[in-house]
Amino acid sequence: GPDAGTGGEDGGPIAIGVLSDLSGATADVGTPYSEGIRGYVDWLNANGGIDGRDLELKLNDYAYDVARAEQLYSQYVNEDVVAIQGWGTADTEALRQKVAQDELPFMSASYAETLVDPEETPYNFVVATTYSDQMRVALDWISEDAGGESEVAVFHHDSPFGESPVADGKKHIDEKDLDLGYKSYAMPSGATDYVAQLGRAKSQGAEYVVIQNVSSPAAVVAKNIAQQNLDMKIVCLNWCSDELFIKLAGDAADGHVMVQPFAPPNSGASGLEDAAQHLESEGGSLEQKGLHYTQGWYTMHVMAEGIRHLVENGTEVTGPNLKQALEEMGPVDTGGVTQPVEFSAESHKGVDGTGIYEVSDGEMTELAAEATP
Amino acid sequence: MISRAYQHPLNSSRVPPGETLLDVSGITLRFGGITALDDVSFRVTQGHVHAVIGPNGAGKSSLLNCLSGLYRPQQGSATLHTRAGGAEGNGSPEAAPTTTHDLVRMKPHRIAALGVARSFQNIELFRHLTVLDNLMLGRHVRMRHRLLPSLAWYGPARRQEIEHRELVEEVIDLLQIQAVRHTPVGALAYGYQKRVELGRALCLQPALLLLDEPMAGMNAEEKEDMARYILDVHELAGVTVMLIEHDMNVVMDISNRVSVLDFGALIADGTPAEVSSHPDVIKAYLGEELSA
Amino acid sequence: MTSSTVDTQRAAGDPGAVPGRSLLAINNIEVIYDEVILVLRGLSLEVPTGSIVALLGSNGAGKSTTLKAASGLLPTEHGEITDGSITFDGADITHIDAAERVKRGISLCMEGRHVFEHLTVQENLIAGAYTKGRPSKSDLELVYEYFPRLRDLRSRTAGFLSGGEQQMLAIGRALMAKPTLLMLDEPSLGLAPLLVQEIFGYIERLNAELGTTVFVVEQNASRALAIAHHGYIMEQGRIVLEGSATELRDNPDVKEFYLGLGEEGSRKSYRDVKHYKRRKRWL
Amino acid sequence: MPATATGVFHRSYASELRLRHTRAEKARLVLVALLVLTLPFLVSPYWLTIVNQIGIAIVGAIGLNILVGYTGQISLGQGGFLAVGAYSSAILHLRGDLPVPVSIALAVLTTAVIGALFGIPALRLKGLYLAIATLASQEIILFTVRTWDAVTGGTDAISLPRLEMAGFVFRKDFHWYWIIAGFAVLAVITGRNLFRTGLGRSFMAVRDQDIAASAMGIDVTKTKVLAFAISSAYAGLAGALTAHYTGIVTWERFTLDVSVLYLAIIIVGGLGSIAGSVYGAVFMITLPALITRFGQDLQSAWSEAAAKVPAVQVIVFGLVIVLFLIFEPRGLNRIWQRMKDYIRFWPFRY
Amino acid sequence: MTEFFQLTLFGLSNGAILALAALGFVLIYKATSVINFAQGHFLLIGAYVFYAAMLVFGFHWSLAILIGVAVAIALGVLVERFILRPMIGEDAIAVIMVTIGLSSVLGGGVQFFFGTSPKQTPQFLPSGSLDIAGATIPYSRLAAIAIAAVVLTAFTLFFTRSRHGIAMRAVADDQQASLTIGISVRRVFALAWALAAVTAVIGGILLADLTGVSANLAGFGLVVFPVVILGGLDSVPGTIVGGVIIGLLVQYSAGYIGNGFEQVVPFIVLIAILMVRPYGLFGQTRIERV
Ligand SMILES: Nc1ncnc2c1ncn2[C@@H]1O[C@H](COP(=O)(O)OP(=O)(O)OP(=O)(O)O)[C@@H](O)[C@H]1O
Ligand SMILES: Nc1ncnc2c1ncn2[C@@H]1O[C@H](COP(=O)(O)OP(=O)(O)OP(=O)(O)O)[C@@H](O)[C@H]1O
Ligand SMILES: [Mg+2]
Ligand SMILES: [Mg+2]
Repeated sequence: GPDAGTGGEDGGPIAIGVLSDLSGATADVGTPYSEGIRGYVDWLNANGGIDGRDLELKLNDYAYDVARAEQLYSQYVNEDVVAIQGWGTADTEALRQKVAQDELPFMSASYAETLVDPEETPYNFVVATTYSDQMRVALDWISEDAGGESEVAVFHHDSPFGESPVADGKKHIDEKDLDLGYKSYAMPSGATDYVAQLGRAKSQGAEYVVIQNVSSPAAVVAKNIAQQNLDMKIVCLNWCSDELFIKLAGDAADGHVMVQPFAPPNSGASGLEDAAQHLESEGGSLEQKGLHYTQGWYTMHVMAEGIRHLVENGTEVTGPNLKQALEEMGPVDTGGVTQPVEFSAESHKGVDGTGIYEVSDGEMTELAAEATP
Repeated sequence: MISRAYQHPLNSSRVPPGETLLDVSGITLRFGGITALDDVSFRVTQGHVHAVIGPNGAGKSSLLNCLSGLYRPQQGSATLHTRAGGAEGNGSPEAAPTTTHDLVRMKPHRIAALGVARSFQNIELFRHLTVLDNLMLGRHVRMRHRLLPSLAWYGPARRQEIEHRELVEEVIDLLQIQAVRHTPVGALAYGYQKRVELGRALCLQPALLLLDEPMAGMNAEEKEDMARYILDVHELAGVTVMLIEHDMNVVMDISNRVSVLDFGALIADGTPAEVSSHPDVIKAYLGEELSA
Repeated sequence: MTSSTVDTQRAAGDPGAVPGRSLLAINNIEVIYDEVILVLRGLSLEVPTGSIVALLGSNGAGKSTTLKAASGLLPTEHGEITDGSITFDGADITHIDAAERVKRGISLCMEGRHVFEHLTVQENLIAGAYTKGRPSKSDLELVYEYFPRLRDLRSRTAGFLSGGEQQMLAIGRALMAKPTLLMLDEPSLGLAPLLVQEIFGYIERLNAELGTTVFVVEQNASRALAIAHHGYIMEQGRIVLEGSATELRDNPDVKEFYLGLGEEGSRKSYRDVKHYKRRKRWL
Repeated sequence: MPATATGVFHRSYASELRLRHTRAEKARLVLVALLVLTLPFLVSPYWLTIVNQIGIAIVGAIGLNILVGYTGQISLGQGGFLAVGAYSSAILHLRGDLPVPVSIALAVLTTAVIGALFGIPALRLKGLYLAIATLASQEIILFTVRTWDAVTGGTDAISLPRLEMAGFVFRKDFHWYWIIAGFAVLAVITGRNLFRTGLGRSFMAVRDQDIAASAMGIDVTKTKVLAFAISSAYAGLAGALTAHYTGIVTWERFTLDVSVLYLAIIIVGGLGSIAGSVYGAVFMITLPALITRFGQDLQSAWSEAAAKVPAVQVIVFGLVIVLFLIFEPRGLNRIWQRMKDYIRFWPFRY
Repeated sequence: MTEFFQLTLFGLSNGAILALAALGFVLIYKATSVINFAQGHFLLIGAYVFYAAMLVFGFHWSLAILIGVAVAIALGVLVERFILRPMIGEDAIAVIMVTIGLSSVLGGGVQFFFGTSPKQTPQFLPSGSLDIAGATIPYSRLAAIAIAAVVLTAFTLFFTRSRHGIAMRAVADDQQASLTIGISVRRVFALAWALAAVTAVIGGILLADLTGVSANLAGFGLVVFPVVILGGLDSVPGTIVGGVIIGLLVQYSAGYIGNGFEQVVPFIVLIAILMVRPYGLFGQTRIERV
């Protein structure tokens, strides 16, 4: 039967399974993220691997279809991978029991706070600031920006992903006794406008709109705000805090704010250089790929560092050992792309700080580097 | 009964021959502005072949549709008389209590359960099913259908499939369609389909058999065959038949009584001879040439 | 096959067509449905210009299939002509498109009417003139003149007409294309006696007045042979008997099986037919 | 025309009503049984996951085929009914503290009732109008699941413990195989049985000609509602199995795509055929897996264009379905029948 | 009151666009009795071709639209020739499945050429907005209403007046009979598919202007189902009424109820209306006589 993989015989390549959405509902951001993972591994292997051992990616498209993710997961287990890189909420949820049972560390781009407790989900690792922390940071920032009192409307995707930080935000306001009004609005997918929701937000008196959704709908909200001449500032969390939002919203993006744990290409963080050089050597550029590429790159980097820890200590590379290494090896430096990532046996939350940016002249300019809730 | 040794009676009506089986009274049916039937009244006697004739669009099919519950007339009633006992019942029918049912107020499947069976003008068979399945569907109201035994092919579900098959085989034999038993009806030649449709109605063990143009589209030879089957059912099994037919030769030869519709109204009602010399009928339906 | 004698006084409508010459010729065709069911087995017949030809046969003999082969409808039913040829007005049309055949002058009035149920009567007629562009008032008037009842019904939805009315509409629609050859599949099916009489009257008139060649498939053999010049009888995919209408009417087998007449020539009563009736086939 | 066994003579109606007659048919049955029994020992765990997914799909597809293929009521709501089955079994098990077999049985019943309820529009609607109404039921069910926090837990997934029976924990695909295969076989057998009894015949009658069916004494209303109920019961079973097998219930698993997938299964397999449902499930679940494999090969053979591979995979998936249906619109079952006919009648044509 | 007015205006403009997107369905259904599940992907192709012509190749927007239309016609004709024609006479549901497969091919094709990342919207409708009684409505939405009105009126006239329109309806009724009167069923099918593709291009361009050019546009193929059914599958004016009703319903329920209810309200209303009118508001009743 399939148990934790061994990573092949000593000295051989170490296999990692990757579930990517390259053609499904979230392929727009899934593609650069997946390319980042692959780019990192190519770069790593080209530079001697981990003490001479290569990483071998088993990377397949699961088209955001849970059943396909489960099939691929079985395939990876069968192919003796030592860890899994997943992607969205759906596959992360569907596999969290299985990875615990098969003892395979699992990282994904789903940053729900429900995944950071090792008691519940012992093999899930959340590399970036959780959605809830991002929300907390956003609310703190709003409270400060508004000078205390204000009204906040939360526009969220109608799914577990979208709802993930909503309740925690409310709790945060109560706990920190912020003087913020707070209401949430579901964003139906496929809408041509969010004028009705904005109208409700307006009657709420909202001055800030926190968006937990991907870029295209967020850009529509930005355009609607501009067209309606509303006096509202958008605060995007993670998945709409990217170049795409700026590109799609155009002029309407200016002045809005983004909470983004990963440094954008123009930030000059030293950790971006390797990625940029690697892409240039392949005839691309980091500007063109955008920050989700970096996100994939460093998510993979953190996992690779765990493996390096094992290899350097001469420990066999297995799932359980990797879990232990990730918990014990101390902080991973990302060259300023994120705060150092550190897990422990008590918490699988890698980071709790995030950058805050403002859009001005079509660029992300930093407002705060390491905001923590 | 029927000359060959059939065990199952095909006629389920226990109304004694000569008494009224069906009493159509004042039926009026409108579609939007069109009056398809206009205050139509007549009686059908048990044991008769009762023909309904009339020009195209006169409302003949609509009348049958009213009787089988497919159309709901705005006014009027159609009273079917039944006597207790049913097909296999014993005892003298004269003594049995009479019940009446107003067909125009009933759902089609209830009417069928009373033994009113029919065929359709444009062949409405279950095209993808075999002849056998079509005929077995004629037995539907005489069977009990329970879910779990059906799923398990167990007990009553299995037993009744075999029991009812016997009567169906008799009908197959009567209509001489043995060879095509397992053929999907959609693949059958027209004449066979017409026969299967008659068979499906017979499997219901009808108290009243409604036939809508059973011989349309047949040549003389085939009509003879079909006439023979209808006569067998009528003469030998004693089934009362209501028949719509455009071939006057057939109507004259096999019916006991004829009702004539024109523009939805009953313009004549009587024996074939009376009707065929009725001036209104000649004018509206037969034409001069044929009346001779 | 003997060339039939046709009354050449009847003028042909189409100036190109020579009266008496065969307008439609079916040569030895074989038709297969679904790649397995062989329905026509080497069937040949001819329809001379300006004539009325009747095709008789029992159910399932392949009459409708013959008409479908001639009008190019077989492909829509998974049927195909695997052997033989069909010529129309001298040109080979065995494999050309159905719509193209209408343009060349062949119209079929299908069995079972097939009116456009959701269109009004008038729209049905307009659709009938599709190959001629927008129909002129006079074309419509011509049809209304032949079938006055249609005029009253012109804005009614065709699907709700009675059978007879639909049959008139179907013939009227076929006429709108001004065919040289009108093929009718069981035009009397389900019609009241008076109407049958009328419809056959119209067919005769069409032939006489407009010079339309008519090829008619009928079960009502006595009617068909009464107006036809020539007739064919088919069984199981082959022509088994052929001759002028008068010859056929006098043939004892035709009398018995198609005209329902007894040996002595008088009509048998349907009551007298017995179970063990002799079944004769011409095979 | 389906193939009929020739050269077989029956002495009683009972023997004629048996499902299998010829020696070849019996031999095939034995082969299939052997395959079912040995399969989990032969394939890799990866393929076993796929096999289990196929097994569940067979149950759901038979349900849908009963409704669409046999009763003629097009449904785009299968995903919704799967969700009802999954959620009700999960909730009954977790909150109601019922043992899994009981919660599954109750889930089947619940889904049947809800299916019957959503079948009511079928009494008035036909064809595509009905299809869209069932699409509406799909949307309404999923919306209810997402918003009825108190019962379903809202948009969050419900996590279920591993199935444990009599001290044995069903942990692996290998263990689950036996449960799923058992239900799949049961679904096939009950499906076959249903359609050799009067009840199943009445479904087909309603499909072919509902007016004539009512005139023959079939209560069309009751039949349609019953068809919805039975069909949903199978869907409920498939949903409940999915829930316990995967250990996670999330509404994202039951979206419209799933309804469409099930429709694709029965169309590609063959409408109105139990065997077709099986073939369709095998085909439609294996196809993406094969295409993924093909993508892997393509990637290694054509590495410069690796980025294009996902798009190519999507295109290939669509093309296979299109070409398949152009080649044989009546599905895999029909191809199988033709093959059998061909062998039987060879070398004679016609 | 202002809010109501605002919601109404947006509801109307959404309705107009929905009606346009729905029109393609109706055209194809009317002539071929097929529900085209790939309609959303036609919208997608329309938007991407327009995007490519205008932003990648730098044509003027008017030329870009013409290119879009030309590509659409070619696509419609190709689809008819190679996919639908072999299916003539087959069960409608099998044909539906083919269109589902087709949608996969088209979606994959767009991804092949343009990748997965959303594209910048080609701006061609006037920007800025108009204040009416306190409500603010962008010019682009007013333009959408106008374009939709023109296109829909033209099609309504086409079906009732032109002989090709009648021929299309005839083919929908009875393909064989249409052949017997010389209507080339193939040509009518090709025409229907080409016209549907053209309307999809127009709809796609308008939608792209509002929501951006991305794979999500394909989702509109499903969003318009309630519209089509509400109006009646085969009624061109029905799409307008259905579009406006659904457009308004969604806006009102989003504006006054919220909580995502706007996603189900159209469906609930749809079922309610269908229970009273089983063929939608204007759909033609199927004639069933025995
Ligand atoms: N469902 C319906 N809706 C509207 N009108 C109908 C309907 N059914 C029948 N009619 C109309 O009712 C009238 C009578 O039709 P019916 O079919 O009963 O005639 P019929 O006597 O059977 O004629 P035929 O001999 O041609 O079959 C016709 O005018 C017909 O158009
Ligand atoms: N589409 C088809 N597919 C398969 N077989 C067919 C098809 N159409 C007709 N047949 C078969 O071909 C044979 C001839 O049919 P056809 O309709 O030509 O007969 P017909 O002489 O017109 O009979 P009728 O008098 O009943 O109209 C029949 O046995 C029929 O079952
Ligand atoms: Mg009638
Ligand atoms: Mg025929």
